[in-house]
Order: sequence, then C-alpha cells, then structure tokens
Amino acid sequence: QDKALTVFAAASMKNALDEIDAAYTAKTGTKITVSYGPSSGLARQIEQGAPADVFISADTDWMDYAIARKTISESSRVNLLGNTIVLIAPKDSKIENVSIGSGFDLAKLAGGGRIATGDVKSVPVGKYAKAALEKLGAWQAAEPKFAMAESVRAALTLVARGEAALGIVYSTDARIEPGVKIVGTFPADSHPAIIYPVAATMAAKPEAANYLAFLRSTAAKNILEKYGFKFLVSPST
Amino acid sequence: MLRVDVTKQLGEFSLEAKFESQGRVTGLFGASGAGKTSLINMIAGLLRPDRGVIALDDETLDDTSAGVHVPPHRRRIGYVFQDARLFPHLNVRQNLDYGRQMNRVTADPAQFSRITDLLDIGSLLDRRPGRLSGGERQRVALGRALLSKPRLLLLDEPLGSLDEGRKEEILPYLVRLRDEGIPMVYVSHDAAELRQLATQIVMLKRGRVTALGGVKVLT
Amino acid sequence: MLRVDVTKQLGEFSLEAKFESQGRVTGLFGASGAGKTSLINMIAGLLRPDRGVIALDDETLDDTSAGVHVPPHRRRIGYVFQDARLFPHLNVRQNLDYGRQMNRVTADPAQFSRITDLLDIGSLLDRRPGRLSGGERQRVALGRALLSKPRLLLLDEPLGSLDEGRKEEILPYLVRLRDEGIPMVYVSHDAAELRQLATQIVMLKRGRVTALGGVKVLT
Amino acid sequence: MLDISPAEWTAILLSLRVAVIATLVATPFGIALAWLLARREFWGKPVVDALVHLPLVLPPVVTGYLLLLTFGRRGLVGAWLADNLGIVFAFRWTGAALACGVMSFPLLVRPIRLSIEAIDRRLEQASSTLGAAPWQVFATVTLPLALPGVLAGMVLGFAKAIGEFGATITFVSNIPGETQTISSAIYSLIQTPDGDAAAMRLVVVSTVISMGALIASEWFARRATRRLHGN
Amino acid sequence: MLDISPAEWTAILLSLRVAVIATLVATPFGIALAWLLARREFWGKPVVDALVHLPLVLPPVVTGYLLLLTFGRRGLVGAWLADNLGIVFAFRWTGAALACGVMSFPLLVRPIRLSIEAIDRRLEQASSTLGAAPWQVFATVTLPLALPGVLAGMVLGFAKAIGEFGATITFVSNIPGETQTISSAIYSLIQTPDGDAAAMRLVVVSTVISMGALIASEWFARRATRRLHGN
Ligand SMILES: Nc1ncnc2c1ncn2[C@@H]1O[C@H](COP(=O)(O)OP(=O)(O)OP(=O)(O)O)[C@@H](O)[C@H]1O
Ligand SMILES: Nc1ncnc2c1ncn2[C@@H]1O[C@H](COP(=O)(O)OP(=O)(O)OP(=O)(O)O)[C@@H](O)[C@H]1O
Ligand SMILES: [Mg+2]
Ligand SMILES: [Mg+2]
Repeated sequence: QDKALTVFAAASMKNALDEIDAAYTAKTGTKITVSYGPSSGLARQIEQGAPADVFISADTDWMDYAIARKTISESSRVNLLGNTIVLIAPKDSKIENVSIGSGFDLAKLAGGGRIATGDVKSVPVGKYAKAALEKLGAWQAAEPKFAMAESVRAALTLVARGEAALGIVYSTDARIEPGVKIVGTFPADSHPAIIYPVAATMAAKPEAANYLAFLRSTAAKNILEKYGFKFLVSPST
Repeated sequence: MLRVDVTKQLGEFSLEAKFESQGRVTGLFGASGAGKTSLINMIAGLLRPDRGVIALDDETLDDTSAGVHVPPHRRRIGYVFQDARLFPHLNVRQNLDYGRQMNRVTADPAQFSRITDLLDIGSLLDRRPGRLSGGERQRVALGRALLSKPRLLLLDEPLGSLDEGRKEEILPYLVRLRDEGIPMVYVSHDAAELRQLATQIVMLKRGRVTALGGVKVLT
Repeated sequence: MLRVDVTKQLGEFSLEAKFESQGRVTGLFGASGAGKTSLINMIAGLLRPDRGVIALDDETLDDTSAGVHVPPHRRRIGYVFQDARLFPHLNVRQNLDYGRQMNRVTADPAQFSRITDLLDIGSLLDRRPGRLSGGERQRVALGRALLSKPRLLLLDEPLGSLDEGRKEEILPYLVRLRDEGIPMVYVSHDAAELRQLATQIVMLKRGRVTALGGVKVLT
Repeated sequence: MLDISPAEWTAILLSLRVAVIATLVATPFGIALAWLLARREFWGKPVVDALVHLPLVLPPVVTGYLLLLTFGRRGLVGAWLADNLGIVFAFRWTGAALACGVMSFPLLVRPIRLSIEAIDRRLEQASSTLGAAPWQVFATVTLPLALPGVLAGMVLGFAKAIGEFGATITFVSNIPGETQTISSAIYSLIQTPDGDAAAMRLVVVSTVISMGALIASEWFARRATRRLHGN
Repeated sequence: MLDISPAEWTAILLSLRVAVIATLVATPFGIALAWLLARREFWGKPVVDALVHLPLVLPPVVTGYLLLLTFGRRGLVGAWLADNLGIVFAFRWTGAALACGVMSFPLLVRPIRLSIEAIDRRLEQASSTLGAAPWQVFATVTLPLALPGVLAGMVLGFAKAIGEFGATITFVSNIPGETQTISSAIYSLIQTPDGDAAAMRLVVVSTVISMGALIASEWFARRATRRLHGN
C-alpha cells in the first residue's frame, strides 16, 4: 500500500499515461494514482506540499518554476517527450496543404476567419505558436485574428465546429479529432523545442526512481509514440 | 337584483346558500364562522362555487353547469375586506386611486375629496399603510372601494373597528349611497347597523340560510 | 397597580399620557387614531417611550432617565393584538400552547379545555390560521394570550369582530378573570362593553388623556 | 496606484459592459420564468426547473461547449439567428454576454421565485376586485412586492457575470478587446509563472467593482424594503 | 446503460459526499450570517457583505489559489489547524468540501437573508409577548418562517457544490479516490483527446444527481409553503 505512487500530470497526457500506468502496475504491482490538472496549478500545489512523487509538466516553464522553488529534484529531471505543432482547418475547409516557411502569410490565409489556439501568454501551445509565427514574420499581421482558447482541446473544438477557419494545435490532439484536418506542420526550428519534462519531487518515495525509469523504457516509448508523442531520450530497456 | 344559489365545501365546512335579493342593501347576518365571508368571496369571484349560479341583474357571473365564471376584475364589484388588505408599497393616496387607474377612468377630484373628508383620512394621504392605526386602515379600505365606482359593493364588517362617533358619521353616507342607487351586500353582527342600512336581510347559520326577508327578521 | 407617564412621537402624532390605575380592569377608550394601540404597545414593551416611566406593581418596566427597559419576554404581559397575529406555520393547538412552552410550564389540560370550550374553538385545533374565519382567528388569539398565564393582560378590541351572541358569552368570562385577580387593560370603542368590565376608565383623545376615573366618565 | 495598463482597462470596461447587458437582458426572462415556476403548474415543470439549474451543476467548460454546439455558427439556433436576424454570437462580446447570462440565470431566477412565492395572495385578490386585469395585478402588485427578490437575483447574477470565464472562454475564446473580460485576463495571468502579482492587481479591481455593485444594490434594496414595510 | 467504471463510481460517490457535507456544514453558518446581514447594523457590514459574494466574483481558480495559500499545509491557517486541532484540508476530501462550501456560500446566504427580511416582524413581537426569549423567537418563529429561503439556498448551494471544480482542483488537486469529484473527472476527460464521449456520460450522471436533489427539494419546499400559507 505505501508503495503506491502519486503522479501530478498535465491533463493532456491522460490517455497515454493511463495506459502506461496500467502497464507499470501490471509489471510491478505498484499502484499509481494520477492527478490530472493544469501544469500551473499542479506546480503550485507541489510548492504547497502536495503529496506528489512525480511531476509531469506540459511545458518547461512550470518545471523550471518548481525547480527554482526547490520542490522538485533537479537531478531527476528528464525532458522525456516532444511534440509538434500543426496548422489545422475544419474537415470541409477548402484550405489544403500549406507549406509553412519564410514568407508564410497566415493572416491572408485566414481571410475573414479566426485562428484558434491556446492563450499565447499562458497556454503552452499558444506560447509555441506565437514564437513560431514571430520567427516566421507572420505574427504581427495575424495577431488580431487570434481567438485564444483556455486549452488545446478548446481550440481544437473551435476549429472542429467550424467557428474558426484555422487552428494551431499539437499534432497529438489533431490526429484524434475527426472534425479537423492537418494542413501544415510548423518546422521544428521555428519555435523552441516542445518538451514535456518529468521529474521526481523532493519528497518522493524511493519507488519514484523506478517509475521514472519505466517512463524511459521501450514499453513506454511504444505507447507514447502510438499517441503521437516524440520520444526524446534513448529508451533504457 | 342579485341571485345566489351555490354550494361550496371548505374542509369540513359546507356552505349551501340560496336567495334572491331585490333589495338595494342586502344585509348578511350571522355568527362568527357562519360562512358570510365565504359567501361574498364567491359573489366577488375570488372563490369558485362547487356548484351553482350567481347572477347580478341580467348578467350571469357564475354558472357551473354552463362553465361560466366571470373573473373578478371584469365583475366591477367593489369589496371592502374584513382585513383591510391595503397595498403596503403604495401610500394612502395611491391606494385610494388604484381602482380608478386600473379602470383608466379620469380623475374626479371633487369625488375624491368628498370621500376623504367624510372618512377623515385627508391628513393621511402621503402615509403608507404600515403607519396607520387599525381604524384608519379600515377607513382607507372603505374609501378605496367606494372610489372604484363599482356597480355592486360588498362590505365585510366595514365599521368593525371604528368608534361610535365615526360610525355615526359614516352610516348616513352609506345610506345616501344606497339611495343614490348603488346596491350593496353588507356583512355585520350589529343588528342596529343593519336596521339603519339594510333593505333586506339574509340570515346565515352554519352555512345555511335560516331566514330571509325585511329587517324585521332581526328578531 | 399600573403607573404610566410617557411621551412618544410617531411621525406627526405625539402621545403624552400620564395616569395611574389601581383598577383591576383599566378601560382605554378613545376614537380611531387616538393612540390606544401605541400606548399599550409601550406597556407591552414593544415600543420604547421617548421619555418617561412605566411601572407595574413594584416593578419598573421602563424608566428612560434610568435607562431601564425590561424586554417584552420578561414582562409576563399577555397581549391580544388588534390584528390577531397568529403564527401561520403552527396549527391552532400549537398556537394556543405556544406561551406555555416558551415559559416551560407543564401542561394544564383542564385549563386548556376550559378555554377552548368557552371560546368554542375546540373543533379547530388541528387547523392552520389560514383556514379560519375572521372571528375564529380573534378567538384563538384571545385563547393564546389567556393560556400564557400573564400577570397583566392587554386586550386591543378583542371582541371587535365577534357577533353579539359570542360577545355575551365571553364578556362574563372576562369578568370572572377580573374577579379572580388578573388585571387587564382593555381597549374598546364599545361603551357598553367597558361598562360591564372596566373598573377604571382612561379616555384618550388625540394622544392626550382627557378623562380619568370610574365608568361614569363614559358620559 | 494599481497601475492599470490600457489593455487591462479594455478588459475591465468590457467586463462591465458584458455583465450589465447580461444582467439587464436576462432579468425580464428571469422574472417571467420565476413567475411561471412559482405560480403555475404545467407538464414538465420539474424538467424546466432542473434545466434552469443546469449551468450551476455542470462544469462551466461543459456549458460553454453546449453553447458552442447550440449558438455557434453551425449550431442549430446560431445558424438560424445569423441567417434570419443577423445576430452573431461567435467571437463577439455578445457571445460573452450570452454565456454570462446563461451562467448567472439560476442565480437570478431563484431569489425572484422565492419572493413571488412569499407574496400574500390576498393583496392580488384585492387588486383584481378593483378592476385590475391579471397583467395589471402583476405589474402593480406582484412585481413591486417581489422587488427585493428581483434585486437580490440581479446582484447575484451580476456578481456571477463578472466572475464568469469558463463558459465564456470556451464559447467565444479570449480575444482582447472583443471577448477578453477581466476574469479571463486574471485566469491567464494565474497560469503564467510570474503572473501572480499582476493577477492579484486585477483581483483587487474585480473586488472593487463588485463591492460597488453590492453597495449600490444594498442601497436600492434598503429603500425597497423600507417602502414595503413602511417604517 | 451508462456503463460507469468503478473509478467513475468513486468520483460520483465522493462528489455526493463532498456536496452533502459542504451544504450541511455551511448551512448553520449561512443562516447565522444571513440573520446578521438581515437584522443587525454593524460596523463594516458592507465589507462583510462583499466578502461573502467574493467567491462568486472571482474566477474559481483564484479562490482555489487563495484557499491553497491559506489552508494549505504551509498556509497560515492550514498549518495552525493541522498542528493544534489535527484538521487537515490539504489534498484531502475535506479540502474539496471546504472549497465547495466556500464557493457555494454566497448562493446559500442570499436566499436565506431574503426570506428573513420578508418576515412580518409583528409575528416575532407576538412571540416575545408570549414569553419567548430572543433565541426562542428565532428558533420557533423566524427560522420556520424562513424555511423556504433556507431550502432555496441549500438547493443552490448543493447544485453549485456538485458543479464546482475550478477552486477544488486548484486547492486540493484531482486525486482519484481522495479529491477527484465528478466535475473534476469531467474536466480531465474534456482535456483529453478522445475523452468527449466519456465526459458526456458523466455530464448525464451529474445532471441526474442534481435533478434528483432538485425534485426532492421542490417537494420539501412545496410542503413548507403549504404549511405556511395553510391551503
Ligand atoms: N409609525 C408611525 N408613524 C407615523 N404615525 C404613526 C405611526 N404609528 C401610528 N401612527 C399614528 O399615530 C396615531 C395613533 O395610532 P394608534 O394605532 O395608537 O391609534 P388607535 O388609538 O389604536 O386607533 P384605532 O382605534 O384606529 O386602532 C394614528 O393617527 C396613527 O396614524
Ligand atoms: N380554506 C378553508 N378550509 C377549511 N375551512 C375553512 C376554510 N375557509 C373557511 N373555513 C371555515 O368555514 C367557515 C366559514 O368561514 P367564513 O370565513 O365564511 O366565516 P364568517 O361567517 O365570515 O365568520 P367571521 O364572522 O368570523 O368572519 C368557518 O368555520 C371556517 O373555519
Ligand atoms: Mg368573515
Ligand atoms: Mg389601534
């Protein structure tokens, strides 16, 4: 019983992580309890002494925040996963294969429509989208057309429902939603690397190390890649 | 002419009243709990008879077998309630003016001051009912009903909480109203009052009409 | 012995009353708006005098100069209000029992049935006030005050909406209560009623005591 | 002192506009529904009653999602409104007002209903014997006597409308100057690692606004009660 | 039919427990505060009034964050309570109940206050002339007559407690079996790609629960009104 671990994880990891945890429990008998929430809230709760052993953040900012407050063990931190951001449009949209590179004019492409993504100040996907567009020189013109959603999922819904003409979301989310199609992929060098770091908390039980190791295993890799994540470390076993 | 022939069950109390009154003032006389208030509530249209007919002059107000029930606001029947029921959010003037405004009749200042003078409520016009004494409240309620110019007036012990002096001022006015042709149904326990005013008496006892006729039926 | 010497301003109305009554029943007589209700509200402790003293027997109930104000629930003064003020959420039996329960007195079934019989409300015990007639409500209010075994009883037109028959049944009972020694202050417009019951009269007119004495002051 | 940026001013003013309009537009509907629930028996009344409370029971994001499905560009009602009346909610402040109105509706309706249920019907009877038709009874007796409830409902609704953002952001997202209210601004600041101080500044602003609304409403309510009880 | 998983059952039962306890514990405080606001004048009354409404005005996340700072393991009050009374809110279901209680408090207080304000004071006077001390007047007259308001407040509060998750998830996180209520379960499903169907299933469950609560409360309220108006 006291071998059980509590993981605080970004909500967008839910389906992949649930599968990994099931595999881990089957293998080791250790029960995993996961609290899914926004990375911001989870980091603050760990700061306030939450009973978490492992923290999986959707972006590096909140992991850095936790490390700066000495609530996370910096040495255990691994930048485990990567993702890509893609340009999407509603399924029935006329917009097709867009090449995203220098000279990409998002504003023109959107026309009179809106572009949905996460909040560019606070939601990771929005932050990456803004960075990419700035790098490509397309931000300034497109900014007034942005509709900033509370999460990737909400942005995705806005596009799927045809409310927004375009959207910028993670490829992991875009692949699953039947109402949208991917019309372009942002080049990896157009934005800071999209990273999901994992780490143990300062108060973690010893088993946490074992769990972190499992996250780096081939078994975990297979599951995560099935859900479209990029595995950023070389699998251990 | 008022014609009533109704039955009504209220809990264990059953009311069965049948009478016809040509009289200009029908006095309703009976002990506490005899059914007087219930009866005039039916005439006003506030209570629907279980069965029966109520007719005023040529108009049928209620006829359960024909499914007729004229709603209270179309009956043009004024009602002075046993409990005054003044509107607490309106001052005395607004209470008095209420009926006129609902019926969209133009103001008649002469009539207004005649009635406020008679009832001695001219000095209370700007006050709200919450600040009136019991008797003042009843006088305002009487004024409110009189000023709505009804074609029949129902009065449920209207002078109940008034002193003798005041009663003796108001009764003659009601007599004059009667003689001007406004018919009334007047509920009272006071035989003397009824003798002055009523032209016909309906005596109620435990929900039944036990006597009917001129004022001499008051023993 | 009741000693009252108070002044109170209510809006434009000013009450200034000074009297002492040894009488077992003090009749308060005066026209509508004279200040009768306001005066007994002060005796009950519901209204605080602006200035003055109220004393019952040896106890000072109000003394503004000494800052004394005994709260109503410690005065043991029963009050039959002009408007019955029955508790709408309690049935008649619970209303009647209320005072006894508040004072944590053991039940006295004999007294209970004596009073319900006298007031003829025995058949109403399970009903809520909303389903009573006007007179029934007043009788229950009277019963409620009598059953709280007060050392002084304030009655504000308690028989106002009762018929003659009923009045003639209840008055002798009040006379008996008086003779058993429960002092009362009795408000009425009815000189005949007061003549039967009162041992001393206080006549009020526009907030002032205009006459004081035995029942012969009722002209 | 609070050092509010122009962008924040825009959000504050938008919040006020959205909350005021949402409350004013919702109030007549709220009164009508409260009256129906208080006074009429009709088939399906428990369902209507439950529907009214639904925005309270569901996570706001779900309500926002349902609004999107219904009033979105391709939603059943939304498409009809856009085609026939030219009313568009998507990505407009009107959509934010709609979301706030829906979210605060249960808080608006309940106190009004409570007040209507407490009215002494004998006063309405008195009114009808004086010749008032049912709508006149309602306008001159029922509504004035239910005023404390209407005010209480409006206060709760307005406060909720100022605080609402979950349904709003899901329905019309967060567009500065168009749909970004003070609450959604606070929310995004809180999600930013160093946004606490800025968030707390806006929390103070939000508190001051609602304090103002409360004090104003108390003042009205006190006047109304004084009128009703006459002393 | 709805095919609810054991984990979901846990969340549903926890939600019920949290909402019931939050409502029951908050009600006496709500009644006391409502009475104070309705009947007493005291210094700082507008401030108290505004504070009560604050959870409505602020985004729930902010309220949750403030709770975390105050009642968290390292919070001022939280640490004191844990050391001296052994009461721990942090990351326990009790914390979820506290969050729900705080969030639904304004909805609880207002209707009760409205009902108390509407009571005819003359009945309370009558009670005192019959020998009832102030607390007896309150218990036997004021409270029974305010019952419709108490019920309305409890219904609104309970519905809100079922729907609350913003403050809860921020304060005590979303730990299955301990702090994951049905609303926070819905939230995490909504954030998951392909979680929509499961989310909608839980939305239906949540709707059914609150429907049940509503219908029960209507039934009580109807009995109470019938008692009060006596017909
Ligand atoms: N709160 C108040 N504000 C202003 N005036 C008031 C207030 N309460 C009572 N009055 C006035 O004081 C006077 C005395 O009122 P009170 O109720 O004592 O009369 P009363 O003698 O009991 O009359 P009645 O026989 O009609 O009941 C009345 O003229 C009344 O209008
Ligand atoms: N809703 C009701 N349910 C049960 N009984 C009722 C109801 N309303 C009235 N009653 C009973 O019907 C009888 C007649 O009542 P009503 O009010 O008509 O009497 P009343 O003649 O006006 O008496 P009073 O002179 O005392 O006002 C009373 O015994 C009363 O208790
Ligand atoms: Mg009667
Ligand atoms: Mg009086």
